[in-house]
Amino acid sequence: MKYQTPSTSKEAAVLIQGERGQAFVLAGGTDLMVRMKGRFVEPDLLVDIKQIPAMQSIKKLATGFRIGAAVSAAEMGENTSLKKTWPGVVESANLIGSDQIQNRCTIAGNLCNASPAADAVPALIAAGAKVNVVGPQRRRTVAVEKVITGPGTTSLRKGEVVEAITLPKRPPKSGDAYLRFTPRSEMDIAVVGAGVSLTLDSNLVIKSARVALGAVAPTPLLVPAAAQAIVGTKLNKAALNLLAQACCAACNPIDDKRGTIEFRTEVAGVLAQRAAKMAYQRARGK
Amino acid sequence: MADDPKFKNRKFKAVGTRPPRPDGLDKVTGRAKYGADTFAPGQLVALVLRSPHAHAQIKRIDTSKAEKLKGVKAVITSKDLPDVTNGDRDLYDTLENCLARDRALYDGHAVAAVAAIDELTARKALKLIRVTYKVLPHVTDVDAAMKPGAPIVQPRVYTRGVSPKPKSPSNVAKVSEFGHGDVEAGFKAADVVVEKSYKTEQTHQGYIEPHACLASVGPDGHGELWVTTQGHFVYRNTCAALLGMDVAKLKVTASEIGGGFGGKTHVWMEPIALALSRKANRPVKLEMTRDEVFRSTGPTSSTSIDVKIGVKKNGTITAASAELRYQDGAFPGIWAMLGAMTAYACYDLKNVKTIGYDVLVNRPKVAAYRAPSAPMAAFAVESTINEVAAKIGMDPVDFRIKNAAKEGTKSSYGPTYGPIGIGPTLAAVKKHPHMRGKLGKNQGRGMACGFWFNFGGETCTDLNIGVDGTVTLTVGTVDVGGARASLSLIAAEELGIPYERVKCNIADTGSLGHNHMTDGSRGTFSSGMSTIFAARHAIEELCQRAANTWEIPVKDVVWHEGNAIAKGKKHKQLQPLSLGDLAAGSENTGGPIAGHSQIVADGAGVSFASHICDIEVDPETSATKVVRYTVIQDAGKAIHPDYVEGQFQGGAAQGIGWALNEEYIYGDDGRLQNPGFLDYRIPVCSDLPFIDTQILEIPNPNHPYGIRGVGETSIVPPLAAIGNALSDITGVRMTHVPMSPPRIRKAIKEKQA
Amino acid sequence: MLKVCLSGPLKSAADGAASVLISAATIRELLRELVKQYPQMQIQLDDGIAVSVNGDIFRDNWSQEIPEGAEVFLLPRIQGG
Amino acid sequence: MMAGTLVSTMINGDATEFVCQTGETLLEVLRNRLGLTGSKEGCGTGDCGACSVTLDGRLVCSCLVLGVEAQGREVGTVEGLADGDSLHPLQSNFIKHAALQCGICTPGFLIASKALLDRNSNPTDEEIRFALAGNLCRCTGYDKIVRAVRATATELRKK
Repeated sequence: MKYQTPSTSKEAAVLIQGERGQAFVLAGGTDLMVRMKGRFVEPDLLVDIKQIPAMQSIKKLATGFRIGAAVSAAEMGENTSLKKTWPGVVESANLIGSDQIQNRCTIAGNLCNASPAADAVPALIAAGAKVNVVGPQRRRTVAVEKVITGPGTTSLRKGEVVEAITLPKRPPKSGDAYLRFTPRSEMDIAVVGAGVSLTLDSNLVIKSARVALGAVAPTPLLVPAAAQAIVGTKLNKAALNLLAQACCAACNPIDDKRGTIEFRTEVAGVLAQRAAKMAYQRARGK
Repeated sequence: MADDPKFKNRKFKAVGTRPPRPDGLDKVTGRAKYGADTFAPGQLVALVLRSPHAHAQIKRIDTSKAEKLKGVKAVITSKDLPDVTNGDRDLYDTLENCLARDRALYDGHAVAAVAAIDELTARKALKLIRVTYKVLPHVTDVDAAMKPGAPIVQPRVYTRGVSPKPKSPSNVAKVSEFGHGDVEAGFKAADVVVEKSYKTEQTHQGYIEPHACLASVGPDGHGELWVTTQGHFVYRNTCAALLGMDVAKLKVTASEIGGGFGGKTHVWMEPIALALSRKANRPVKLEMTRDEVFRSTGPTSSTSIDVKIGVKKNGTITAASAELRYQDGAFPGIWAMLGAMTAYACYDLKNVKTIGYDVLVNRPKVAAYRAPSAPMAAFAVESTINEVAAKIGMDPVDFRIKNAAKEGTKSSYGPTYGPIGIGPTLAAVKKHPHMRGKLGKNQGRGMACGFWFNFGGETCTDLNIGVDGTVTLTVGTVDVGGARASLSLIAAEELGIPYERVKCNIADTGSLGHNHMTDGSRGTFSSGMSTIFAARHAIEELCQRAANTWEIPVKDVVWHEGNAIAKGKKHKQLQPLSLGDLAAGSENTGGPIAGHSQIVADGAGVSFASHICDIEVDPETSATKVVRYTVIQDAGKAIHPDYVEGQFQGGAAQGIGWALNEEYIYGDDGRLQNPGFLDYRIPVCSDLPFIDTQILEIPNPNHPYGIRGVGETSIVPPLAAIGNALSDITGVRMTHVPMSPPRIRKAIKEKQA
Repeated sequence: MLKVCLSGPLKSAADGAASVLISAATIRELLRELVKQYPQMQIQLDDGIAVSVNGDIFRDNWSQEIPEGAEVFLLPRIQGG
Repeated sequence: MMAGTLVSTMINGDATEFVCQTGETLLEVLRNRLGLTGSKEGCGTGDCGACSVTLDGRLVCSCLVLGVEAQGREVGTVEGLADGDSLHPLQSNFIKHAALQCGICTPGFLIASKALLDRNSNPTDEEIRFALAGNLCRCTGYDKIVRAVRATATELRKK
């Protein structure tokens, strides 16, 4: 197995494209190394992206935030500006694994691992995040919800590497939240995850919203019907009920070792309601 | 006198204090050496090839390509472990479990093994071994395995415990019936009869240290084994028997042990390491991965239990019965039998009957797990006890107190109890502030009782006095949780010297007589008793040396608080001789001074506990959180209270994990789906509250210090305590463990529907 | 004469008898006599056994004396964790 | 084919060089190549924390770090906790409060506890519990571990 530490994104992309065997990007490694340990993958090439300057930092830009692909979830939690603007996104990243995992794992890795249960992904989808992808020839930008195509598969082509994830500029009176259900208080994979991001008008009526769910379908879901249920409301009980109904209707989960169809479907509605309430309170500045 | 095991109600100086443990520094600095922490010159790395099938005939194993790979030094299959068990069924089962012979009996069953110069090469070699399987139908559920037409797991197993002897093989390996009186008459006399059925899923001990060993055997038949185990003497005997070695020529050293809880009482892969080493004539290191630990070592049974209890309106139980079906994995065990013996042990019953069915399935061979089989039976019985109490409108604690066993009660498994602690633990529950504590929103409270037998067994101990008067205590029971501190306290107590003057070592098998394992809560009970006797023998010798020094008859010498004292007025000019004085002069009074003890430590005292639990349940998601937990248990005598509390807390935590989230999940293909700590969910730090403890001391009359043993009972009550707390808050009786959020949710909805 | 109570699989080895009368002064004698009367019992003894004498359980010490009139229970040998 | 990679790193403050295969984890390097067996493998998948070390001061599972990634970086293990013959207060308090039984998880807990106290000198019990959630202990029920960490925090604040 070869191990390379390129210093630019393009170099990384070229290395991966040039590899005839199995090539993997190594960011935090918290998923990849587990798969290697279990011999589910046996890479011929690992491209460690942690020495690429463009991937190493969180930047606050006029257009929003740019989070480098090699930035750990812990670093996101330590960035007060990011945390203040996108508390739900940061919470979702900070729910991934233990402190030990937090210091290594990245949201780009969480996305590219393409698990239906990835914690950061519903929060990113709700936030309207975009992914900056670098290929050997060209760069492109793609909406985060377009990346995962199925369990373990993405729309990225061979040689394409995620360089950064961007979050849009936040209008005033905006808030987001992410909640997940796990049997234990820590260290579990989400049985259900729900992310909500919303913006209020001056009368505290929800002007726009995005709702996303995790672990209830082959891919994390954007649920426009759920957003519609609460837009134009002050999140009254009726709106919340419609939100839950829309979320439950969007669920297409499986029975597995982590949960049942019935349980996931019901709890998706509950968590979406709670996340919406949290996001709403945050948008009000509370 | 020296070997008198009777309790004498003595006053203690050292025993009952909390000094630092002697192995503490090594363990906080990373110096302590566990199973995987030792290396030998020229050692090879071994890996095991395991069956991916739940049940399959092994038609052919072709190892030729693997053998030819450069760097591979040995490849073995069952052909390299010939059957030398002389018809001993248990040994043969162990042999077959270590390395499959004609059939793979469960997902993870070892099929072949390699030893190579490094892990990379060993891994390549494993891939080159070709096994031709014919997949057979399998069964993993205990109830399914008992149904007619179920795939037969072991064609050589005919049901034992029934007459006449059956004519065809069966998955029911053993039927065990216990009890007394006439239950049918008892149920007729009852005002209320409650019948309930329960299921519990399979759990694993979940010790953090995977199995690991370093084996070294030469063509001359001599060998050494360094291994993490609860009983290196037992491992030695088993391994020697399976490999056809002389017991004396196999020296086994117990490493520090990273948790066992029963899982390291059986050999799993050590014979493979020894066989590889013998074939390669090189030392061989074999470590299991966590995946292998879950798939290929011995978890506890999954069960299916029916309980029936009849009661008078005044709260007297008139009859109680239970049918307990426990799976043993692919090899016969005694697990349902233990369930049947323990189920009603807490109660004083005129009419009681339990029947245990030990059932074979295509899962790993079941092993002991802390008070093996008792938690599941207690879950079923203690849940039903609450239901019965509710039916007659009686407080569940009062109901238990009314029916609790006491001294003179004929136990449900046979013998009459001596002084026991169930009544006192229940009285302590009544008085405990936890029972009066205010419950928060969405919180419920439950309590339950538990029983475990405890036992002793073969024990051998040396006590050697150094020239400076310090004492080396050499024991043969592995220290799993602080026993060296406790045993040093006992030696210090008996000799009348400070704790700091004693050093306790665990001997290898070449340095001490045979010792049974550290299991059955026997470590401190048995080695404690043996240490007392070894110390008393040393005192006899010390008195003789004092007599020699003083040139007086030994009958005039007594030992008192670390000194030899000459009795009587005629010797009043003789100053006491301390242990240090006598040690310094030993060269000229007869040479080295030592005490020795070789005993069967029988007469272990039965153990009871009562637990109280508060749980919070999210009304919308059924997420659970244990918010307060109290353990009350009879220790007999707490030698080192810190480590007694530690056992109480650890057992409770394991029981809480079992109750709420831990379970083996098998797919339809018969393969284990969650062989890792991510999805086999043992409690993490943020899942648990502080676990309060109350130690009761009802002395065991058969131990000089009154010790009963404390390791196991604490895992027995939590399943039912949590079930009862859940029932308190949700109004639903949970009958399937683990009581995970999806199961609670489902039960609540079914009740609402 | 001692009344020896049997349970579990031991009972079936004694043709279903809940107790048998045996003349014995020690556990060793007791076991010897039992096998003489019920040869099936040997399998159970090989599987492992414990003897309760007046409530005290003996697993290994077969030299233990049994007082006349004692309550004697033959139990299967158990395992612990 | 077997050519390894030479890695220069600092371990517990000492400049250290080793050669390893690219697929080897930092845990394997520490244990098998450098003889630092204080870090334990309980799972190999980042779920138990027994292999916890610090990498440039950050708490990580060494089973999820490649040996080659240690190039030019600083690694801290349990072997480097004590200062000469004086134990780190966490070490003394783990012994004093009987915060270990079998002890296999202890090195990982010590490293994780130190990482917590380095960034939060006065953690609440809940903060302690969540900070240690990545370290599994099967013996103690965590009770005495949390007490030992709390006692250490108090002791260190007094200094």
